[in-house]
Amino acid sequence: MPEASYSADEMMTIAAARMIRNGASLFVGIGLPSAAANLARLTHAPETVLIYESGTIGTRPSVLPLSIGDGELAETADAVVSVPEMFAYWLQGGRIDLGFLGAAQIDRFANINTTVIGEYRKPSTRLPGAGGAPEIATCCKEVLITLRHSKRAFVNKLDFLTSSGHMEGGDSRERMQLPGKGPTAVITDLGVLTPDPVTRELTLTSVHPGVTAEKVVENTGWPLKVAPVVETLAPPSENELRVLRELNERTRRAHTEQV
Amino acid sequence: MPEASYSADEMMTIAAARMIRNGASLFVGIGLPSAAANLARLTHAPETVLIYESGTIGTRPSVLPLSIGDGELAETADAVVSVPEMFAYWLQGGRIDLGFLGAAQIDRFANINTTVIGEYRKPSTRLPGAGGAPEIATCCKEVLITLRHSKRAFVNKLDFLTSSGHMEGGDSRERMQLPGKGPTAVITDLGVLTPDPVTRELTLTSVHPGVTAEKVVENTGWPLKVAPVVETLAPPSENELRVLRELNERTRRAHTEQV
Amino acid sequence: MATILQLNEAIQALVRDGDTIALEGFTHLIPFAAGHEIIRQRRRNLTLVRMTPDLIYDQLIGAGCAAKLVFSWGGNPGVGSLYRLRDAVENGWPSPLEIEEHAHAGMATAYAAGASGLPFGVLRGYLGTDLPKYNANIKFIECPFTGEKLAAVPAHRPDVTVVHAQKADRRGNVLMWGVVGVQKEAVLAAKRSIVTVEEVVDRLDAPPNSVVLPSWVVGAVCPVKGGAFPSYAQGYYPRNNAFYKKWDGISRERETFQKWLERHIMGTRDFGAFKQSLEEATQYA
Amino acid sequence: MATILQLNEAIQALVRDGDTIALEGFTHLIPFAAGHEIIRQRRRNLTLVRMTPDLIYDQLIGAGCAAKLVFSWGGNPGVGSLYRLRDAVENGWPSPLEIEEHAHAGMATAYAAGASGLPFGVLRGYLGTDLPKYNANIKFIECPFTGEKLAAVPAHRPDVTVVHAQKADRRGNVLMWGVVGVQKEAVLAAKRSIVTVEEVVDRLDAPPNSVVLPSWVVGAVCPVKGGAFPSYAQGYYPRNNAFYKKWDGISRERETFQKWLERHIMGTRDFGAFKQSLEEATQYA
Repeated sequence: MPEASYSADEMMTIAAARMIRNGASLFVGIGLPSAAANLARLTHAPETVLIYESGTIGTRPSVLPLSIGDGELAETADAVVSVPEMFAYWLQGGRIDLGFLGAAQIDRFANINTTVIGEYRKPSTRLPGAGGAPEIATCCKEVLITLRHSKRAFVNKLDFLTSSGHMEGGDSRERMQLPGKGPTAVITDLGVLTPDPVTRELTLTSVHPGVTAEKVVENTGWPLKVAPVVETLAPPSENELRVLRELNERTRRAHTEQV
Repeated sequence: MPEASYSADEMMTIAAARMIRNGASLFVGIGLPSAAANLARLTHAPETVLIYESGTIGTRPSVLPLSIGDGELAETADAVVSVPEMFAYWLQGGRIDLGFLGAAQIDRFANINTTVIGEYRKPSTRLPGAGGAPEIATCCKEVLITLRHSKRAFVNKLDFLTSSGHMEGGDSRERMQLPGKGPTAVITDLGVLTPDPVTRELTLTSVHPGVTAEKVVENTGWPLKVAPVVETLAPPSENELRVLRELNERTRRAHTEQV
Repeated sequence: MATILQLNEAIQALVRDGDTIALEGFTHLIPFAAGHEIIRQRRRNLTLVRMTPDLIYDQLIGAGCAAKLVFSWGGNPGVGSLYRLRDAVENGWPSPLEIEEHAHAGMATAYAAGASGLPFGVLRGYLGTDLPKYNANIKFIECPFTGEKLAAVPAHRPDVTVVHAQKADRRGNVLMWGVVGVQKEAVLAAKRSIVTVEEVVDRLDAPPNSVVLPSWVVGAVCPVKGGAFPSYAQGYYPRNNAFYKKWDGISRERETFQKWLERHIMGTRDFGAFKQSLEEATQYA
Repeated sequence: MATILQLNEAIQALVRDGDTIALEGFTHLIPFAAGHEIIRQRRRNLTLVRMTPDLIYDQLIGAGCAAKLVFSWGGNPGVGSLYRLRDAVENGWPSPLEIEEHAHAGMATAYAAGASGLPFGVLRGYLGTDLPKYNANIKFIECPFTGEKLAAVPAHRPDVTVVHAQKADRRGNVLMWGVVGVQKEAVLAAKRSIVTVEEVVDRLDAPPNSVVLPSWVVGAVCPVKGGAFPSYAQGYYPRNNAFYKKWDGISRERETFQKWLERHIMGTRDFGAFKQSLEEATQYA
């Protein structure tokens, strides 16, 4: 398959999907995380348990939900619980293997901001806010983050810390007694960053086909650490690409019925 | 109807049933409270909402349940909730008009004991314990207590305070910030005691037909206060007695199927 | 016992200027008809409580009903921003909007605490985040047994909660199913409540352990067919995702929003007329 | 993912001497078959946690399996005393039994806290009662917002929870309905879990919002038809009230209890054989 036959966003989604272990329970946010999680379920990880904060557990939507509580999520779920139960018994209960988050800003220790750009009280851009993210970030056993790579997003200092990653690095997360082990990978449209095992600083460990480490460093707002050996990920397989595109096409059709 | 045509227990149940206002929500314990509540529902108070701690709300059993969670309670209920929800949202939530408790011992301020006779660590009789009673006694807007009158039950000092009545009397219950207003009547097989509006000490205010105030005083383990005018309650009506006996007979038959 | 009322009567009777009000429904069963009626009746200075403000609070805020917003995620789900909310926060238009910002877990805990008659709720949350810096209603306490640090939030106790459900019976018992969100908690936490329903039926036929609000904990029940549009009512109609996308254009500028508000909400008698006017606008667009 | 096992295998694999174990079921769906199997396998020094010990713990205590009991109401419902429990508390027979005594609200709160991953739970309870004098696991805390005094109890975190349910599917997803008590909380609070079920079916066909335990939060699922006898399974068989009454006579004296235990539990292979032996005893009584 020629290189130009897929987009950087597709590669990002596919790279994220590949990180999902079959059988894992996944707490999924809307957008890229939802696309990656469903792609995984429709390819190599059919036993993945998808959980949305609306209370739907073990859901199997045929199209990507536009909202976190679309009807199909409830119709195809193993169980539908109330939102307080979802946050208390399921997320806080420590039952979720993997949380999957997006972000507007991320720092070198994978702390994220989805609240405001600028000053909190006089924002230049008001973002949607926390939603379920702070407790997904702390209570899931492990967290994946996906967002597009840019200096605006990968910042030296967050304007607002919405959800805790590895805090100030090192053992600062453990000292704060946050239950889960925090972000284990950040998947972007350029490559994958993983926290250094000791300092917890995000380090470039793999790039997408055709992307150079230099390009990733250029698009990061702090002096990005680069692993001695940076792997290049395999390009999307035909099957991955076909399943993702069919999913996106089904989704597009489903969400544009006439008002 | 001649006087001897009903028992003291029947009169007690009927007197208790008469205190239930139509439309009230009732948190009901097993035994006498359950009999009185169902009698009320089958006579003057058809809109009474019966709630059992098993999670059944608005239940309409045809026979008295032997246990607090009999199947018929669930089958005939408006809603069946989990036990944590029952105690949190419904009882503690302050939604219940009237709690209805039995007791092994009661003191002059309507505090009750259902835990032990004798020393807690070396009991002469181990009773079942608290169950739902402590929070029924504190969280319902109002509480009725029914038990048979005797010096063994109406004691000068409880062996164990399981559920709070008016504590040490006066405003001691309010000072403790207990949410409900506490016991408003104690219905026995001899008559009815109500707390003095100021001191909160239980006072004999009415007797069953044929019972004298002296007899009630004799059967009470402290010097019982007697109201200046003690009313005599009306004897059971033909209808009350018929409905109660039919209920008891249906119950007896239902609970003695062969093992 | 719930009274079965027309929606305008219920809003008239139960929602007052200055009230703290929660219109809940987590994506599903959002009580849009009730929100519109509050706009029509020109309630002012409301404190709006809701996990996801969604279009319903964007409309109430843009219409000038709100003085304060208590929330945890303020976007147009799957689409983008809530421009009326942003305009109020960023520019104070049409009037300044105070915000009290939580995470979902904190909001859910606060509703559950309210339903439970507790003054506060405890959660393993907010640790390490900047939210407590800007919200005095997030504190930290210690477990009296282990010494662990946990977050605490005061209970939500709205003056009025409004939710939408699928069915009520003629006595006012309410049944809902599907994504049930925090609706039950929000109703039980409130001093007064209004439930709009798709239909009033003779018998609920509720399955065992389903989400039922008995009549005696509900204030008013109002039949409003389609009353959750453009959100959805499972078993009745799907979410109108196209309208959610269209809202992006309607709400982005003050002028287009105001024209939409005047024509479709202020210019209509009730929710049926609103939907008809929306249909006509689409037909002749 | 839950493994579908025979009950004796599951008890063998998941219940160990010295465990803290919760066999829950509020009147309904009490896992008697599992309790008998624990007796047959001679587990010792168990800490038994349960709101209402009921006959199931009376049997376990009388059989010498228990070192401690954590409970909130210890009677034979509608009948009277649990004599084996009383004999253990009052006379240390067959061995001393430590007790930790709560009220129902405290037990329910402790299970919910356990399910919620919190170290403790808060309730408006125990105020004015003597229970905190004898139970160090009841403390009082202050609301950080209002200063109100509230009770706190540590979370229940059993090593094993065992419950009975109506159905599981072949993947081990569990469905229960009717009086569901604290079963879901007890399973979610536990480190390991066993669910006995009336039947294993191809499809659960669970109604919306019903009480479902997904396979991946359950340890073992064991088909045991009638496994809740003499309690009941809604939709399958009623409570055997007559047996509850009969237990009064069986359990009152050590000798009659021991004969019953030897003959019907120790002398039988499994729960099917137990019920057959009980039937025969009744026939020829």
